[in-house]
Amino acid sequence: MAQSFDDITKQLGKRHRRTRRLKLTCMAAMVLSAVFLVVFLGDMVNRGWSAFQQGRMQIEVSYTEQSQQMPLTAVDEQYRQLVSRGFFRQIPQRMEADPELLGTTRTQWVIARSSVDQYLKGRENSLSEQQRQLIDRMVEQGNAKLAFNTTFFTTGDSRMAELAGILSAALGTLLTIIVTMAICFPIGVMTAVYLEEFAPDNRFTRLIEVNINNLAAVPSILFGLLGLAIFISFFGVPRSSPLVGGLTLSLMTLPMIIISTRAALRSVPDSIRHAAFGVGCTRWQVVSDHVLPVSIPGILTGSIIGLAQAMGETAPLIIVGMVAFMPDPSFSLTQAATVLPAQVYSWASLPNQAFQEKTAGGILVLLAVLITLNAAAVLLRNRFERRW
Amino acid sequence: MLDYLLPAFIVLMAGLGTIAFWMGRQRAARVRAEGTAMRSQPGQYGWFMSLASVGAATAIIFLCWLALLITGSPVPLYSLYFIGLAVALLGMGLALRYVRPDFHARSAIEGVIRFMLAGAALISILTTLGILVSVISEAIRFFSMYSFWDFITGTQWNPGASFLEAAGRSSSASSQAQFGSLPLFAGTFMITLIAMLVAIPVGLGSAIYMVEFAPRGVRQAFKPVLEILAGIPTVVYGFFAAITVSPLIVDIAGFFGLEASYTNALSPGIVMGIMIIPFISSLSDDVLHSVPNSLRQGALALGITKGEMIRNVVLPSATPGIISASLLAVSRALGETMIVVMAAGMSPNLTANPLETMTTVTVSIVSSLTGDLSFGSAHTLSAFALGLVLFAVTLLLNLVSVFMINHFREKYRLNTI
Amino acid sequence: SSNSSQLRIVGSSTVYPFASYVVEEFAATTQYPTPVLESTGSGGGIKLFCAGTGMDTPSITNASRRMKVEEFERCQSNGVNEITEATIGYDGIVFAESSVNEPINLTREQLFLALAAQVPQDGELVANPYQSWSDIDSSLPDREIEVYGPPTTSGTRDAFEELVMAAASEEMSAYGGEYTDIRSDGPYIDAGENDNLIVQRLQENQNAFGIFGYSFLEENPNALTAATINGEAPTPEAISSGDYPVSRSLFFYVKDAHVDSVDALRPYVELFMSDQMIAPNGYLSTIGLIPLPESLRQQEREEVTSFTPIELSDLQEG
Amino acid sequence: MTRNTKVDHDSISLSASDLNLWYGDHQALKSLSMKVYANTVTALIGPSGCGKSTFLRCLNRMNDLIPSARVEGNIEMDGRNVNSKDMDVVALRRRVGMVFQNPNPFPKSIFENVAYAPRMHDIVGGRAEQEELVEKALRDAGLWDEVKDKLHQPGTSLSGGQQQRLCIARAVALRPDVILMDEPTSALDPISTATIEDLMVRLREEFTIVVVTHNMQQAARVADYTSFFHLGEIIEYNDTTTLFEKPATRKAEDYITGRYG
Amino acid sequence: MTRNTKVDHDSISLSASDLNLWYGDHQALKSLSMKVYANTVTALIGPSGCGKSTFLRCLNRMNDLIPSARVEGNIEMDGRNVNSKDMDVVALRRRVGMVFQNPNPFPKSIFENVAYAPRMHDIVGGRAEQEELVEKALRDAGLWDEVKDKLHQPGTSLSGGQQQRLCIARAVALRPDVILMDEPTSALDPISTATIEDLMVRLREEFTIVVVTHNMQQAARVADYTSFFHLGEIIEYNDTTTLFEKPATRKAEDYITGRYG
Ligand SMILES: Nc1ncnc2c1ncn2[C@@H]1O[C@H](COP(=O)(O)OP(=O)(O)OP(=O)(O)O)[C@@H](O)[C@H]1O
Ligand SMILES: Nc1ncnc2c1ncn2[C@@H]1O[C@H](COP(=O)(O)OP(=O)(O)OP(=O)(O)O)[C@@H](O)[C@H]1O
Ligand SMILES: [Mg+2]
Ligand SMILES: [Mg+2]
Repeated sequence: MAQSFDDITKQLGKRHRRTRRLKLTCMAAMVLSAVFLVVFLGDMVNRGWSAFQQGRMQIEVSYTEQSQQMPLTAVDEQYRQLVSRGFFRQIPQRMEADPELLGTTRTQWVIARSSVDQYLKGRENSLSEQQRQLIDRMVEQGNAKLAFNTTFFTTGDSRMAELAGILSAALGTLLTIIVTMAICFPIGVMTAVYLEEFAPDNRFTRLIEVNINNLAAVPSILFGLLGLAIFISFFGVPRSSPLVGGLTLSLMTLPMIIISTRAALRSVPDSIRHAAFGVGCTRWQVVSDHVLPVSIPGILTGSIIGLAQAMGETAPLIIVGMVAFMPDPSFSLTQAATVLPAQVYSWASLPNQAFQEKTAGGILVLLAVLITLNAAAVLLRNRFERRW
Repeated sequence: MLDYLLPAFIVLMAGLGTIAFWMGRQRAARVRAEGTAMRSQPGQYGWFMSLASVGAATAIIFLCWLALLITGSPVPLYSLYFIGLAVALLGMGLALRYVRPDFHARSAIEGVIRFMLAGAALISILTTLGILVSVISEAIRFFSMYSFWDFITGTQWNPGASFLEAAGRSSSASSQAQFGSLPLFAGTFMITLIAMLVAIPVGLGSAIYMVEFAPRGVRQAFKPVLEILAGIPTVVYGFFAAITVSPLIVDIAGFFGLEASYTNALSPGIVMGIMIIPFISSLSDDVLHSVPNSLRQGALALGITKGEMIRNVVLPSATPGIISASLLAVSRALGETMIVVMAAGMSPNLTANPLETMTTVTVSIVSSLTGDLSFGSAHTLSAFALGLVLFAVTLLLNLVSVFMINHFREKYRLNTI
Repeated sequence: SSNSSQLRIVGSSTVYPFASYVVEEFAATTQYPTPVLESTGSGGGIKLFCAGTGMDTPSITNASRRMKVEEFERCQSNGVNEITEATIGYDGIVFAESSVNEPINLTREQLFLALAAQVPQDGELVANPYQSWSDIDSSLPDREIEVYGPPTTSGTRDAFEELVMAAASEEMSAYGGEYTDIRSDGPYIDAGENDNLIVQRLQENQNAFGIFGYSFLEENPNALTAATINGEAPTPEAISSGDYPVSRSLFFYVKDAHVDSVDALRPYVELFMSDQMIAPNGYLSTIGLIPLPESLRQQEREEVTSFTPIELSDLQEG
Repeated sequence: MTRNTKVDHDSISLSASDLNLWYGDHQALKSLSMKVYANTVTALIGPSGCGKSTFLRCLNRMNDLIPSARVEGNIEMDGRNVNSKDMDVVALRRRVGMVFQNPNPFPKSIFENVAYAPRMHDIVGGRAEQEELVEKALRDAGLWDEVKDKLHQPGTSLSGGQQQRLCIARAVALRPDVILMDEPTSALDPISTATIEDLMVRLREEFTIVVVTHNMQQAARVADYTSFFHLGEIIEYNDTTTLFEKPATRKAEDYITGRYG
Repeated sequence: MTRNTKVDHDSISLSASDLNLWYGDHQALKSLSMKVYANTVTALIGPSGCGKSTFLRCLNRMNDLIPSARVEGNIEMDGRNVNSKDMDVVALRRRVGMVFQNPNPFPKSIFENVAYAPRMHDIVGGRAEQEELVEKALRDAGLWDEVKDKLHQPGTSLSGGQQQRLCIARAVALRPDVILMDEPTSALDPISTATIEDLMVRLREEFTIVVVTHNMQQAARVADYTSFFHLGEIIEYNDTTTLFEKPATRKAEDYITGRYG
């Protein structure tokens, strides 16, 4: 006869404790990764939120004939070094567009130069003591303030930190991603369908499989070299264009899409295929009418995650020249462009300290987009997660 | 003018395709209406017609274009369009004769579809070839200047001073240059090792927690958190490593009386580990899920505690999957670029101390391709040689992982009768 | 057609901040389409530039060093025969530290002794034994030698080696001018292309020095102080006049074959070479470009705007 | 339930002769011959793994989908050899429908489940025609009354028994000659089982039905003929009453009396 | 096979009273009471989905693993309530072992499969002791002769029937009081089935066995007592001979004679 419950229970204490310890350890691991995320996001927000603010000043601007020729004379001498040079640059154009301005003097809010902006934010800057006092006074009178930075979202890159924005990089990213998806989505899904539904189990198929797994692990920078040699040099795709960036990224994203599509296809139970074959469907009809429709949520989830990864990729794009300086947003597949992560990367290496804040701001925008995309993928999956 | 030609041509082709489809279908429907049994349905004859005309034309245009590019001849756009048009019309005419009861339009389409799918699958092979082609010729040029063996086994990475070249004294400089890649690979492996030491325990631990312990709610809340970590661009991680983690590590090391370099290998390693956590955890999650529940129940039903069950039954069964996930993660870490470009140093340094500065293969590739070096110099070409070796290493890892999986699968054959 | 007038510029990341300023100004003040400017590094830029004369090749490449003879020959062999060289100014290379330290003066020789792979001792070359500045000269502070500097792929490093190291070695008999290398045993730390990180490091690691471009010094006037070299502080005036010994010229090269076909090329070059940009009070000087001396600037402007091609011999001068 | 064994023995729907099948090296069917008579219900019984399902799948070439399977021998239908290379499997399966062990409706609406195949085979054209066909098939499968108000809900929202009848309706909608059923009730509750058994008996008027079952009582209840399989061979094939009441072989007797299995 | 119904009715091993179980909203067991006598084989039969497996899992709290399951009621063993909060499930399962429908050996060697749990429970210490125990358990499970030369091969390399006996050996090795078996032979061929049925009869000497089966002949062959389940209730519980020969209820009779199921 075996031992009684009490005997056994007595011996169990130690073993139960070990289980609890394992559970705690594993939980700690998970909490740790959450903490990483929180620290990371916290750090980024801390560094970058001020990029969404912008120093502005209210000054008198006199639109005279002289100021049309020499814009600097439009404002009082003491402010000239404080107002963004971009503002002066626009004065002639603005006067041309609006002839009534001529001869008037207006008190208006203008964008401050980045050193002023940095001073208002309490950062290192190159202002003189006199200028600082002047700004302090303006702040007291309500003539200088920090406001929401719309410029950051509505302009392209600029060498003047106060005017630099992410619009052209965002457009570039958008175009590049469109090209990427337009190419790698169909090819990836087709490959996956071939491997999962059509391919005979032979050496060639296994070679393709190993090859795809291998591509998924190939350093992304090698894809850059590929883009440079094949797309730019051989096929003559314009350098720096969203087209070449998209092509390069699509090859990089391809394995990811294939792998996730295959998983999605595999999760469709064979019973559905059998049913379809049973009513006389051809292989392609089985796939197109039954398997693909039900696996689309899974395919989309994988693709969105692949897309998010492609969006954040930088190294191969540096090699194919997508780090162009783009002051004007452009919307063309074949003209030069830059992408958000490359913009972030190039801002990070500029001397002007104000760009460090822009870098973190750009990162925040990028993160917001990516988190949104990932959230969409998660939602999609949760909504359609289905067990047959 | 030329800009509108392509869209116009596409529209024309689409029109032709529609016409072909319609013709095929009508004709088949007419035959069928006469009461003749047909091998395929009218719609399938229609598709067949479209494929035979527009499909063939597209394929031929593409092939001609490719052939011209390969031979390096200029591409005569007009003739290409003309050829395409001719092929389309010809194809339509020929195909029309095949719209008859005993022709298997269905299998013909099916064949074309299969062919196209296989063609898509071929692209991944072409990609690999493309990578090889794009690095190999420059790599060969490099190896003609510098011995392959020395490159693989040398412990000195010292590309020499290019200013001497500029000063026209390059002869003496090139004799000075040393391209022993070991320090670069050592740095790469060191950083990878650190990353793995962070990622594998944390990733695996979270996966175990999520699969075996976590209540449903926690699971649903934390999975997205991990996925967000996965979605963060590497350039951002690089920024984080360089700006936040490196100084922190120097401070911490200083607290313990250790001296750490600001470009230490530890911080990119740790940050890369953080980047890889979700990768490991989601793969392990899948692997743990695929351990059949019957095994768990079998253990629990014998009065095995949950901890013992996980350690002794679940993990051993999941080992092959976890190993292959880890190897995949290793190859990602090896090839990771932006984090190290931003946070690791650039000094090739053969050391085992992670607090010292080190550099990696990818850093070296990027800096020699984007630096101020002359493009024909051995230093620039070394980037391609490094790329080639890196490619070989990841390939090797992959093969090892495939081999391991097969081996373990054999050993722990999980059979579900 | 419209395409041919889009100007493409590639090249050095050091010139990039200045060129991008000009591009922006050019785009804002003229009707031409915005030029495309890409930072590829000097070598990558010259490679693209020299690939041919087609419209898909860049018309201008920026360089933080002079074109090399072999590069020039490659250009020639690809049909890029006429190239105009424009010197736009100087980039001072500073040797700086965190401003919490006392200002320091160094001689070229001291720098050499601190950084060379091999130093002369008793007439022979030995592996550099110096670990602390005071080892070199007791008047220097007792600080560990720790220098963040550009990597071998950087033109800044070339210039530094040429102007400091090689120059100093020439005065040392044991060397006979055959200087080759910076030490790689630790005190010299190759830092990335990102000079901001060096600046950041210097603030954290107050022991260390950094080698980087003048513009980074100018942008961080309160955080950094530069060492004076041979008694000269790196001020724009001293660099411009050549009194401060460590500076290099910045260039761009123009493909003359594009002058007629790319409409924007000539006005862009004219804008770049104008006083508004590169004179001592020009825009570029406010972001760290050290202007050429007046006379040189005039001469350079004339040569460039008339698109006078360079000869191989110009480059061989060294 | 009434069973009518008085069927026309002359009309043969399918006829297998000397059929061999290998899965890799394992021979699952061994030189098997059997005739299936038109408008009857034929049951295949036998212990697990004896090849019942395998044989059934041969009849509409579903074994083509198993890469390791290799078939030899003849199955004649309508004067053509089902196994020959130039047999069009699509046409074959259109004439030999199949119902599986676990109900597997398409993840589409109830209507689409039934209308899909006929539309694909161009049997019906317009919407009205389709509606008519769907109604008829659902009525045949005894499901119409239960689903007529929710034709556009997903097929998977039905209960197990209803789903199985939907699958039968789907097969019936193509008006095939033969309907194969592989343990169609083994996943169902007793009441659904009874409904489907009724259905089989009814459908026999119009179709030939071959059904695999592990439930001998079921075979006894619905089948006109029963074939007893053992280790890939047919041990005994006879009309159901004879087989159950006077089995000719020891093996069949042992099996039927539950001595094993 | 001999069956001995002369067992000691007084010694009760497990006793469930007023047991209710819900999966979410669905009540799977309805106020069920039943005594399991020591050193007998008790069979649970009934149509699919009637709650046999569910009840079996209650006896060693395997239902704890199903998040949606909620149990009410008592199961008494050794004077303790199995269902109470302070019952240590690990201790319980150590005394109430289980064998599943599909053989599920651990991915370890045959030796380890058997020795693992006893070692964890500190029943055996040294190597020699383990070997002795493994041999005894494998002998009990009638597997020793077949595997004694390959104890260090993986358990998964055995055939299905051998694997199932390995699982029985694994359970036996712990010397529990009760062994629960859920359709232990349904995935096996007839010969393995017979071996395992023999085994059950033999093991009864030392253990109490509760077995779920869908094969009534099997119940008749091996069980001392049989309990007939229907829709979560026990319709009839009696010694096997009585139940099969003179069922007291109409439902049980219908089921036993194969009128449905
Ligand atoms: N896809 C397959 N690959 C390899 N062997 C198979 C396959 N399908 C079945 N078999 C084997 O062929 C034999 C016959 O299998 P089959 O499924 O026809 O039996 P069955 O009589 O239908 O059994 P059950 O009553 O369990 O459904 C079995 O030994 C089985 O293991
Ligand atoms: N995990 C579960 N979650 C929800 N419902 C369940 C679960 N397991 C079983 N059920 C339901 O509880 C009822 C009883 O199931 P149980 O598995 O006990 O039946 P069974 O008698 O063992 O049937 P079978 O002979 O098919 O094994 C069934 O209606 C079943 O659908
Ligand atoms: Mg079967
Ligand atoms: Mg059950």
